[in-house]
Amino acid sequence: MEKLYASDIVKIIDLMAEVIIENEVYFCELDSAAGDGDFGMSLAKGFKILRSEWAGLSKEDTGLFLKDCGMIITENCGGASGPIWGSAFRSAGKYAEGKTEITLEEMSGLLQSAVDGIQKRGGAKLGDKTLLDALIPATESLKISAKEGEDILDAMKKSAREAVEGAEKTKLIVASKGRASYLGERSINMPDAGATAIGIIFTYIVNQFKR
Amino acid sequence: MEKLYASDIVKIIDLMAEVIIENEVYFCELDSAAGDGDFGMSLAKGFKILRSEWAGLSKEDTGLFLKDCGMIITENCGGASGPIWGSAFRSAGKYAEGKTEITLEEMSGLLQSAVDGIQKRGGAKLGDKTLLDALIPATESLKISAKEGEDILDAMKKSAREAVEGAEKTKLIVASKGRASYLGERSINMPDAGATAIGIIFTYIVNQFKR
Amino acid sequence: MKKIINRPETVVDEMCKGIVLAHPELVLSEKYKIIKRKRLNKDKVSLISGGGSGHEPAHAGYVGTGMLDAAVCGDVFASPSTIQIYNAILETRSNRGTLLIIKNYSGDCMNFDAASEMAEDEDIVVEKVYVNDDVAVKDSLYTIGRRGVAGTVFVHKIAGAAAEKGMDLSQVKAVAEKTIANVRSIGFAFTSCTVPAKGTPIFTLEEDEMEFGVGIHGEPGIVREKIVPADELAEKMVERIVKDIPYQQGDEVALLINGLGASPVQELYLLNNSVSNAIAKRGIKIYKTFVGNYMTSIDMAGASVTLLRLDQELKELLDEPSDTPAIKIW
Amino acid sequence: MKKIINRPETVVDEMCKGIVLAHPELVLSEKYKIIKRKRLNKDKVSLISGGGSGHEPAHAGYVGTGMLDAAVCGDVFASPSTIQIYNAILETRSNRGTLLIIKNYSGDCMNFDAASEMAEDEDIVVEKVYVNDDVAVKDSLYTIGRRGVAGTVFVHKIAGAAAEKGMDLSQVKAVAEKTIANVRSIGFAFTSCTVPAKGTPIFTLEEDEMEFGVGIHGEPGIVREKIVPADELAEKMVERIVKDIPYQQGDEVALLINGLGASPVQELYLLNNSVSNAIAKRGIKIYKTFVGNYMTSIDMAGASVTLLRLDQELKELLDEPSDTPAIKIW
Ligand SMILES: Nc1ncnc2c1ncn2[C@@H]1O[C@H](COP(=O)(O)OP(=O)(O)O)[C@@H](O)[C@H]1O
Ligand SMILES: Nc1ncnc2c1ncn2[C@@H]1O[C@H](COP(=O)(O)OP(=O)(O)O)[C@@H](O)[C@H]1O
Ligand SMILES: [Mg+2]
Ligand SMILES: [Mg+2]
Ligand SMILES: [Mg+2]
Ligand SMILES: [Mg+2]
Repeated sequence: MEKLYASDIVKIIDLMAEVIIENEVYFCELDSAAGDGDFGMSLAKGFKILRSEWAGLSKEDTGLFLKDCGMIITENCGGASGPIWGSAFRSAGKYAEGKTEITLEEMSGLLQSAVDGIQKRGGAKLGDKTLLDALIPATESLKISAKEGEDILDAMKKSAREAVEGAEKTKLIVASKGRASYLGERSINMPDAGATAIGIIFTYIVNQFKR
Repeated sequence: MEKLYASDIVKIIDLMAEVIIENEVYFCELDSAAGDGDFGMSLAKGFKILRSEWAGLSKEDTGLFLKDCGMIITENCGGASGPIWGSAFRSAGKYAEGKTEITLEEMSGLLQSAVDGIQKRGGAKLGDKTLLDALIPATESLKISAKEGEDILDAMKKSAREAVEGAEKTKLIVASKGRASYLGERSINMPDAGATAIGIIFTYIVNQFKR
Repeated sequence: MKKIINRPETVVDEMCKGIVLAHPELVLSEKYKIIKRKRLNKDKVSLISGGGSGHEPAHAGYVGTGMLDAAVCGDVFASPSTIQIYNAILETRSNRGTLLIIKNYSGDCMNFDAASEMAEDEDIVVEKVYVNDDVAVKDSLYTIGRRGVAGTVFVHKIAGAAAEKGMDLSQVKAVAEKTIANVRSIGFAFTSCTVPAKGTPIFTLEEDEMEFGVGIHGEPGIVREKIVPADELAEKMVERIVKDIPYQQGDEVALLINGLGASPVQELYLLNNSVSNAIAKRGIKIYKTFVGNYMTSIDMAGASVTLLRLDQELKELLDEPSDTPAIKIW
Repeated sequence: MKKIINRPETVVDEMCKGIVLAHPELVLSEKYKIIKRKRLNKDKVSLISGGGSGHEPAHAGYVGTGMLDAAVCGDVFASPSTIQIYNAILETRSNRGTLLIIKNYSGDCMNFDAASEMAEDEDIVVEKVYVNDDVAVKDSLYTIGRRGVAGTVFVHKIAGAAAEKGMDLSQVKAVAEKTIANVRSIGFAFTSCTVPAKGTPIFTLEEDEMEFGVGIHGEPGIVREKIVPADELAEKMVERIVKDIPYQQGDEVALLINGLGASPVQELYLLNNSVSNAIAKRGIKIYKTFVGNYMTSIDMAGASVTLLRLDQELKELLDEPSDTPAIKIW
């Protein structure tokens, strides 16, 4: 596959909502180990509303679509997840403004914009034991694949594996952002909930995505 | 044995304090089934203080001795037990005023006075599922033994058995006095804590008493 | 048992000290565990309440301007002794007589009665009222009668206001009795409480069970049943209460949603929403609402609902200022 | 999970309704879960706080004369959204600007910050303070820093008094920051709390264990250890607090003994006795004490201790009248 059309992106976000809603309880459990146990709920809440407003979203312009998603997520996701996921979507939406199809290179740029949005809002960086520890490696992987001219689906698969690995590595980090940071040394051996979720979401998308 | 001397009565009350203090937790458990679980504590509290003030009590005049005990119990036993046991002792003390020895007949009169004191204070009668359901049969038994001219120790043993049986029978009664009364029908099959305690105390005394 | 204590034996003493440390307008008579106002007014009727400890903030939390003059603290769930109560009467003696507000339990009644007899021997005029607001208990000639629970707080408030306004002992007693005649409560428990000296719960409930009609001493309730949602629970409770005294459309009530100790404020406010709806549905108007831990059962999870039917006089007295640790109105 | 609720999804909505039903001087904007004063004063600085629900009576319980103008209620333990906070700023807009009192959590900071940016686009002057009183958390350059816990209540009280007195936004912000600089807290838990949506406790402790240094969201504490008696616990906590900012002999403090939700009033007063002794031992004077459930963690058993070091200005502002559901001073 060479490109993703606007309808593919819509499909991907739909899969994303699906896996987030399905994993509401599990994501809460992940957040219980070192956080306050509400991550799944906070995240699912926004994506449930996203789905209920699905019909009314403009789906031709990928940029507009992602921005609209971002607004709904900002308004409805609770906790840290609202601003984090909301700014990711809005920032990605800005990047994709006017686009109706996306190359692999643009895909990596889109993810990079999401990362930038998150960092602008939350001030975290790689190694702070946040979802960035999954999202950044996944983005870097896409960039490399783009340079090497790989197939977009293969690249996405690699990227998802990097996300899972990045999440896995958060076990070794002492958290410094988010609620897990209050645990200090005790946060070691517990993966970050947000990063783990990114791994699960990306994996689900690449496994389920069909044009 | 024909008579109990003042020193015997002192010995008996000492044994009584002993068994009450030893059974503090058990008496609380008895009260848990249908009451509020504090009976052992309330009762033991007064008898512990009685023991700590033991040396200062006048032990020649049985009446004075029992009255003094009654004052300490009234002041220091918590809950319903303070006024009930306190008035029992004070009433018995009044009956025994000036006495330095006690016949079996007087013994039954003394217990009857205790019963009267309790009824005056608390308004309960036989069958209300209170300690009177053990104390009244025990008193009646002493009266019969006195009429038949039995040995005082034998009579006390019989009386203790009556107390135990009376307590046992409280299982069948729906409580109407004290906290167990709030249970209504549900108080059936649970013996009354106070009555059971009387049975245990009397049995302990007759088994341990030696001049 | 997990409790913030040192030793079970010293719980009540240390708690009493903690209360007067937090509320310097109150003072503790350590020997008799009497918590009373620092500044007593000899020219008003003195009001004394008390009972076993474990119901905090009751009763010390209601000592202060517009409510009680003294609270006598017994051991946990055990009536204070006759001597303690007698001394409270002496220490708060006024020129206008003393009213004892007693929760209707055999232990409390016996001790307060005996204490008032002793005080009368000293020529102190003492009157007594017995609060018996718990509709869970069948009131019959053959039992000691209903027990006093959270409704007692309204008696403290209204009698306190009457006394503060300078009413006579007989008048204060009359409004207290009017309050008692119009106040009804019912409670439920999700867990038992644990008496410190015993160290284990008084009863055990399954994960999906509650005790309905529970008292404030861990006495089991009238029936053990499955937990129901808040709205249904509210319906059940309000129904029991309004069945007990006749209500007319438009009647006004004061409502008390009382936590039994371990139920969080969040749930109490949620319950208030359910109960308020159940009351409104019956055409009864809520004049004033209190939500919080007012008459607890140590660390019991659960709550009680109290309705006080109001007339003009009761409304006015309820609105009078009060400045106590647990109720502040001005 | 045993809770007085209907369904986990509606807990916060129904609770908010229950709050305004009990306190008719407050009003609820249902869509954005904003609880605000019915009568707003356009000529004072507006004060807004809020955060996740589950800390009741915080923060809605501090809305009223002398404290906040509005509280924004998020879901249980989840910051309210940017849009909710933005609307609270709009709804309480005054001629003197708005101060946001934010507990220092990444979610809260991000949402309040974003909301204030949106409000500034509408030419509303917004200032922000971040409360970070929990000494359990190491404050370092590499972490988000300390979290805000029960000390927030003092910030509400003091900034609220300053605003009510007519101070400027910059002055109100300054006293709020002075309060933050002088307030320190530490807490412990005997049990975890249970978030309604999750239905099971966040962590599990053995019968003889506690979490020391716990936060107010079920975040585990700094160390899990054996339960110790109240006096020892008080020593540990006071020691941690006074080690954190230098105290001089004779310094005066306001003390808050805060229940985390399921610890009974009895134990909180007992703890107050232990803590007061530990403070007195260090030559520090207690100017005023608060004991109760002020900033809870749903149904967690445990408590926190907060000390606010006072100067003359803070004392005066602390003593100013306030008429809110949870703090009444006059
Ligand atoms: N500053 C931050 N930047 C990026 N991600 C963050 C930041 N803070 C927290 N997160 C992510 O958010 C997740 C927690 O989200 P959530 O549970 O909704 O928030 P909260 O901490 O408010 O309960 C964490 O696992 C982490 O991956
Ligand atoms: N009115 C009464 N007359 C006689 N005995 C009573 C009466 N009420 C209660 N009792 C006895 O007291 C016992 C309970 O004592 P205790 O637990 O100290 O009192 P409380 O009910 O105040 O907790 C009961 O088991 C019963 O035997
Ligand atoms: Mg979380
Ligand atoms: Mg008892
Ligand atoms: Mg008792
Ligand atoms: Mg959260």
